[in-house]
Amino acid sequence: MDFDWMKIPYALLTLFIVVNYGMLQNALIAKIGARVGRRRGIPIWQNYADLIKNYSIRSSITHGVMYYLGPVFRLSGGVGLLLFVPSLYGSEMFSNLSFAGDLILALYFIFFGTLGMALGAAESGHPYAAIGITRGLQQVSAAELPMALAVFSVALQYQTLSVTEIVAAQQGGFQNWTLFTNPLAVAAAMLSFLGSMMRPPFDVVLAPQEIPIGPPTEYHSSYLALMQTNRAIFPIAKIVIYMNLFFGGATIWPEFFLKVFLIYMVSVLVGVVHPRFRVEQSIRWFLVWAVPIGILSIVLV
Amino acid sequence: MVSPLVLIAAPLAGAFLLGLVRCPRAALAVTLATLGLAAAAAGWWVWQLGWAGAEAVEVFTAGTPPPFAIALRMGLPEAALTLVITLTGLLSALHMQDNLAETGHRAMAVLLVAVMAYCGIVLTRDLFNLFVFFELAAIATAGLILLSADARALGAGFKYLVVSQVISALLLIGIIFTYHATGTLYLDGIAAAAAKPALAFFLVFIAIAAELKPFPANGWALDVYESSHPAFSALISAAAGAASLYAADKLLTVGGPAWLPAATAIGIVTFVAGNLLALPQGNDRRLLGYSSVAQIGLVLAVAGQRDVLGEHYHFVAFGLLASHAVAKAGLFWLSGMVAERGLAAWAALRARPPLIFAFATFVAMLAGLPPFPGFYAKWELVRVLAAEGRLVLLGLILFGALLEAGYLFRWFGFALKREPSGEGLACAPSKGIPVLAAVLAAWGLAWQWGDASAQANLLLGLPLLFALAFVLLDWLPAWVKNTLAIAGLAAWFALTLGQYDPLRLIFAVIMLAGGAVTLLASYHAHGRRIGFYPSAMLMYAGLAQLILAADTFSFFAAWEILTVGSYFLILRGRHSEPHALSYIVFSLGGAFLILAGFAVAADGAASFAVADLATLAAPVAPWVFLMLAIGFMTKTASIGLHVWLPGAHAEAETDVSPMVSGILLKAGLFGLAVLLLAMGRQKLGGIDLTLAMLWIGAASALLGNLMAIFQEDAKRLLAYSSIGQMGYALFGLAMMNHLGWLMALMFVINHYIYKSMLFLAVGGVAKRTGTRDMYRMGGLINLMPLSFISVLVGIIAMSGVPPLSGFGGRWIFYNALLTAESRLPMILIFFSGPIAFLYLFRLIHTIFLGQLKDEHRRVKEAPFWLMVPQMIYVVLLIAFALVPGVALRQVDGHLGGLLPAGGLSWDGLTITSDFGYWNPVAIMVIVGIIFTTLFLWLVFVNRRAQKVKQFNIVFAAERPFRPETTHFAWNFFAPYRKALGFLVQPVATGFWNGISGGLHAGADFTRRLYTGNAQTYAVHLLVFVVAVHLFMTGM
Amino acid sequence: MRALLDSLKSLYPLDDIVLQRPDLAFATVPAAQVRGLLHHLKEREGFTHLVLLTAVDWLEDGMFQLTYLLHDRARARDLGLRTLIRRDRATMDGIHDLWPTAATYQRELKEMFGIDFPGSPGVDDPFVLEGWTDLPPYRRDFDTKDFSERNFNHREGRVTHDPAAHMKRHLYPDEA
Amino acid sequence: MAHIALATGFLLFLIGLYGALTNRNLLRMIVAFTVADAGINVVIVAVGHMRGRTAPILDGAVPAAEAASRIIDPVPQALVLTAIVIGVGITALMLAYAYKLYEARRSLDIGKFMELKW
Amino acid sequence: MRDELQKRVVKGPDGVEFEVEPLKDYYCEAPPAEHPPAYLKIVEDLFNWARSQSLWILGFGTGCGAIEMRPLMTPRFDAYRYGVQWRPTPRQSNLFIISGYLSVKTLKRVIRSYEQMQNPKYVVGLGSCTINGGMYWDSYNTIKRLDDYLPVDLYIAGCMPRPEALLAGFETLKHIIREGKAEGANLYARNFDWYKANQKKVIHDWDMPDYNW
Repeated sequence: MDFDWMKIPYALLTLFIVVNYGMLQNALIAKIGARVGRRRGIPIWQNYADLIKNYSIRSSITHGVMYYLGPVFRLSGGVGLLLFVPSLYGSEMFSNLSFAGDLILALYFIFFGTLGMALGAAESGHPYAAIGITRGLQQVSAAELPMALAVFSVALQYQTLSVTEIVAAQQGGFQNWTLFTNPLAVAAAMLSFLGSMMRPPFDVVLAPQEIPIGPPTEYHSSYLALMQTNRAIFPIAKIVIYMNLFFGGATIWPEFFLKVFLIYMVSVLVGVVHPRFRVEQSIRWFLVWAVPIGILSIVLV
Repeated sequence: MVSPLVLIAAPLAGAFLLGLVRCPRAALAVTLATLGLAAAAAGWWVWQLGWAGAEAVEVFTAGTPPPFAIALRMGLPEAALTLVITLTGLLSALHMQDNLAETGHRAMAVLLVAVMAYCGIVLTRDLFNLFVFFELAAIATAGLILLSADARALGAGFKYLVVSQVISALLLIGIIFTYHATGTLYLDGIAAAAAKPALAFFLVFIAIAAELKPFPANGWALDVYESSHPAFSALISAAAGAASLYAADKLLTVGGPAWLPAATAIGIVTFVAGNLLALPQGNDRRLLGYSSVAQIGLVLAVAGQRDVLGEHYHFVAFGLLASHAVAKAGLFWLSGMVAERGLAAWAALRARPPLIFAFATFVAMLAGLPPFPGFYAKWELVRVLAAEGRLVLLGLILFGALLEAGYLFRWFGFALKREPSGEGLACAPSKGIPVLAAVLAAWGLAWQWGDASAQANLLLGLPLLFALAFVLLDWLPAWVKNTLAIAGLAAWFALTLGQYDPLRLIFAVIMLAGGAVTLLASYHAHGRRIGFYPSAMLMYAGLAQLILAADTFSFFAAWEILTVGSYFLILRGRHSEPHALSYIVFSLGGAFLILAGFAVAADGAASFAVADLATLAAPVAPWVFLMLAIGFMTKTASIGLHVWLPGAHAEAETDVSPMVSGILLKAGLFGLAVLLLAMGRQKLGGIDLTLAMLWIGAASALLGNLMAIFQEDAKRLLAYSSIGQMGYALFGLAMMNHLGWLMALMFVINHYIYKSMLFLAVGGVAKRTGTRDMYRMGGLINLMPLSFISVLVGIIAMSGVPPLSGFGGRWIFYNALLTAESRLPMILIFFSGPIAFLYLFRLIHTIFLGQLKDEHRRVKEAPFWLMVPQMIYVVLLIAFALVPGVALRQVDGHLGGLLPAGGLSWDGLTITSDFGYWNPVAIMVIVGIIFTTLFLWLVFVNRRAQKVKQFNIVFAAERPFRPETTHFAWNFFAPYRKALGFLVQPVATGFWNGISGGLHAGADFTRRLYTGNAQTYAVHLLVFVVAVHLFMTGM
Repeated sequence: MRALLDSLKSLYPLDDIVLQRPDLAFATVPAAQVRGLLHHLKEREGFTHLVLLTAVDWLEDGMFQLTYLLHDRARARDLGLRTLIRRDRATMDGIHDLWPTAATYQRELKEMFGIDFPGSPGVDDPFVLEGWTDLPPYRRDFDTKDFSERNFNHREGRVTHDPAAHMKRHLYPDEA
Repeated sequence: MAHIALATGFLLFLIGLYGALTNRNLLRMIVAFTVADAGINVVIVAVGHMRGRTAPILDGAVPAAEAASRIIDPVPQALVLTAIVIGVGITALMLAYAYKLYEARRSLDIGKFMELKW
Repeated sequence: MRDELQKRVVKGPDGVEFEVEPLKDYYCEAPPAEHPPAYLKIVEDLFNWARSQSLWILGFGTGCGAIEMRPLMTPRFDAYRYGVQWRPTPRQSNLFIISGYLSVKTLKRVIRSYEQMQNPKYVVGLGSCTINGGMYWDSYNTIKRLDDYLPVDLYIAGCMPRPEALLAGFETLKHIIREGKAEGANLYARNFDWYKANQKKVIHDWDMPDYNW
């Protein structure tokens, strides 16, 4: 087998960059949210402190094997998702492990962590965890649909499922971005994006007052630390897919950071000014508003 | 040389002799001996005419030829019919010997006279002589009705006499005017006569037709059937029915083609109406009466089709008649053994498994299932009717047959599943022997018809014989039979391995090798497990023959065999009675559509290769396609036709569910694959039928999955999920492109593996926990870890999450979609994917995770033998995930020959399509490494974790009360119901319930026609005569 | 209000009628008449809301006084009914069938005063005091200070000041 | 002559049939059927009648050699004899039934024997 | 003891009857263990810094002090600036603020929640009631000395203390943590019997396992 072993350190480098960027970006976004509420908000390095704190917790409990493995699944899902998609276009160094599969792999791999996490949380035996999971699954099942339609529209548009080739087709100026060549697909995908970011109005999964933080209710110390690590990676990995599909990808890290940040901000901006949907409301919302746009994008492409 | 006159003379002599005998035993001996002699004579003639090559003879009673004397004819038909009559007489006499001995020699004499009269009706060639024999039969019948223990029989007998008075008057008038016009009473003479008197002959014809108890002029007959002694009812139904039919046949020969439409019309109306009216019957004998009426109507209708049936006429008519005679006589005799008259009272038969076998044989024979004569006859009939374009008649016949199958199988279900009550069974040898004889006759006729048919003799098929052998081996312990069964499947697979192309090989591997693996689970059963192996092996035999079937006949025969085998198998479940019934009704409905489709396609050809479907052209082709597709989609439970599946799969036994779900459903897909391969795209009325299938597949996927998420019962959940999965496969096939097919085949393999695995796992859990309601379970992961693993692997594979094999299916699926021509149906498919995730999570969560219940604290892992196949499946799934190429590469190549564009490239470990690429090994390795690294890191930082118990959860500073109130499981996806519950309104169920309810209500309304008043019945008869006359003159 | 009281007086033996405000009155009735009167007030006079049910310990008289405070939403008026029951083995008919919420008040009275309401749902379940074995604490013969000293560890060094003396010393330090 | 007989026969038959279908008493029905039978017999004989010929009895009056041209068709005569015999048999059987029914139910009303229906 | 905690006889699906003892079968019975600090001082210092910078308060208000905590989240006081935030589950919290008087009934819940938190964990007593009973010094239902029942790292005196006092208290607590002196969880494990004896003395219907994992 002619495997290029240098891919491994390169991939680890990507991982390192993204983890740190993700931690800082999360803090920044928390600060932005705080400023909306006229607070100063957390220090920019707060996430590091929290992470180290959680790893440093000395005791822990376990409810069973799946409970133990849940965060591992979760983080593997995040890391895998990041590495299955090339981070920078045109860079051999940061094309990661994308030789293993194309866009479909990435889209389905999103569920890997979700499933593992759901199983782990469910084994804790906590009803809130189960309630949170069902809410999450139900909401995501509806939110995924416009995304799937949009992805399909894009794949039809470029006649390929390879992320690299999709990005390649968008090079040569922003007018070539899918955002401008197929705005309907992007619109559908961005509505779906709102639903998958666990921010208002789609954050009933966590619902701190009602089912204290939902699925991870029982998770703590190093389990929680793994999940926090994932929180830094996973949204970015997801956004990278959006960026590559719809916003022309990135060729250098600053461009990467900027685009990821701006895409993330979409959900933040919507989130800070909206109350919360109930699950059935969000299902209906996606089916009534987002899905028709996705269908249009497929029909018109 | 035995003179045919023996058949008349011997009973007469016996009857006279009886006058001299006083001792009842001796009288009985004389009776039996006489009947035996007559039967022997008839048998001798059958042998002579059928095998020894003798010619038909005419016997002139007075030594001169007609018209100066009465002539009798003995040909093969006559010989066969007299054999039926005399044998039925003999066995019925045996069956009612106690009653006969009690009533004395006079009754026996009357019985002998009845038999003589029936023989006479068959043999005579003289019109007036026919009348005399009919009158003799009427008198004897009325006499025998008096034998019944039922006090109501008197009234019935009188009604019978009233009606036969009217009939005989009509007959007599008809005869005399016929004679007046033609100058002869010799039938052949009348036939040859130049001028036939239409009205007179009409009277003769209608009188004979009235003897056949046509609808609606048959109320009296039903009362007779209901109230007379069952052995005598057997005689009326089988012997008198056969004799009258033959009389009608003779008249039709005389009358010529002009009379055939009337016969057809009378017959088919009676057939449909008789079966319809049988639906609401609760009394077994009355039901048999309606069924007799219907069957005789069918044969009359066939007699009306003799112009088109030509040389096949006797094959078809006698096939149906023999099926009717043997089965109906057998059923009446069985009814004589059952003490009570309700249909559910037949549950008493369960005490004697051979009687259940007899019951099954008779029901299958009546319903025209292979390998019985009715099946061959039906095949020929439908083939000819389709070729001649008599589609309305064809449709009515199939509709009536479906109704008949409906009530027969419902009854059979009662017998197998209801609680036996009351007195039970009268089981004297004299009662058992006739039944046994009927069973032997049934199988003998099955052989005979197979032999005589232009098609292959089904009883020569090795798989079928192997399955039937298990009937004889049923006394062996289950594990021995199981070993035999597995060995048989494996041996057959090995034996036929060379005969499959890669496409068929996939199905063969699943159905045969896969079947053997599934059967491993059956080792867990103890005892003898009576009835399981014959049914299961019947199903496998059907599957084995289906894959190899080259022509439409063997394909259809295999289809019916697997249907009936799986029906028996499903019926074994504890609460499966209604579900098995809806399964068989839907399956037979689908099968009849397939039959009709094949017949239309064959256009009269005796043998039609399945592959020749490709040669059809419009306007026939789309209709054939439509019928076949709907037939196959019944089996794959596409939405709208799915209502049978959830109950049937869920209520089946633990090791049966994987067979009927993982394996049997593939038969439908196989049919669709064969169909689409041969016929490709068809357009009907401007609609592309494959496009319609695409929509149906998509809708099945969505709605199946959506319904699955709302189930509380684990097995029902899996069953609904099968609907969705089959929807995917249907969608793939209907895309009609290379990758779509590849995806469908991948689904075939995957669905077999994970659905079998899940059904076994869930079945094992249900076995241990004593419930199938998921919310009653919970927290079983530590007690049943292996089951958990198999469910876990199953759901990961099924949801398509990498790195397991389901992902491969999804990947191919997306690639296939990119080349698909229509884009809208895929929206439904896209939606159904995440929904599948919902119910899968529910499955694993509510069973294995969450809170363990009090009563399950000591539950053990599922039985060893249930786990063995599951573990094999786990290994298979992982292996298939790593190297899908092993199975798919060949198929891909094979498909390349059929649908060339858009194949995959199998370069090294990477699989590349026109659009994307995928490297299963790399995915597995990468995910494995990341997972292991993180896991080790967690173990390192978290090495001191304290294992806690199930109530050690944060509970808002309180503590949980009981596991039941802490386990969140019931109505798991309530918001979904709020948002999309309207989509899962049971519309299809309501629709089919409406149809069935409508039929029942209609039947219940129509049967009020039969008021029970003799005069009303006579008026019916007159109205019938007038109506038929108007019908004929109006034509 | 007065009209109401007059009409009630003709039906029930009302006593000690106090018209505290135009829309608030109190009256005393014998314990045996309470249920009937309450029923009448609820069904006929529009007092659909039970505001509270509470008790007063008249230790010296050997009586508990129960007060039922009712509210008439339509006419915005309140009526308090008082009744006296014997203090030893105090028992009273429950009114949880009239107002389900009353069950909670009755449970509280059982726990705090030891007044039993036979048949009231969950009346014996602990309300605030889990595992209480002593006298019901709202009875005036229950010495809470003594109980507290017996049961709880106290931190040393606690000082209590008489407020008057403390303020005096604080404000007029010279005079001390 | 033949036509009159024919008409009489049919009339008798219809009267009998009408009687059988409208009378509720079993015995009356049986009698009515006998009338109808008689009517049919008349019809048969009438059909066999040939003007100017004699009865088909081969005796001195009709020598065997001329029989073919002198006598009327013998077949209906034979038929009618058989029919009468059979008619008698059936009537006897019906009477027996009526007797047994009366024994069982103490009634001869046909409307009383309707427990078997539908 | 409540019915659902009593021993009960249940019948399994196979028809065999057996006993279920909820307190044993449904709850872990292991006693708490002491957890030593990290082997390397520098690592422990880093950890202590992180712990001090990341105080996750359990959202559990016991008395009137609960109302004083809310302003901390508002722009005026904004405790998030100091790495303080609130968590709804004890599993993820490391700071338990006993916000005011503590009745015996609540004490039971407090103990349960405290034990469900993970080592290291800190307890802050808020207001005079937690110190010596305060104005409830003679109440029949309020405990007088919190440190008899839980290891308290810090008291913030007052009736009630203002949010500013709380902020100051957090800073003090951070110092204590950074100095490595906030080992309340280990103290609790070490003196487990003593704490349990005190707790059981006032909680008369002890219907839970000795340590609530």
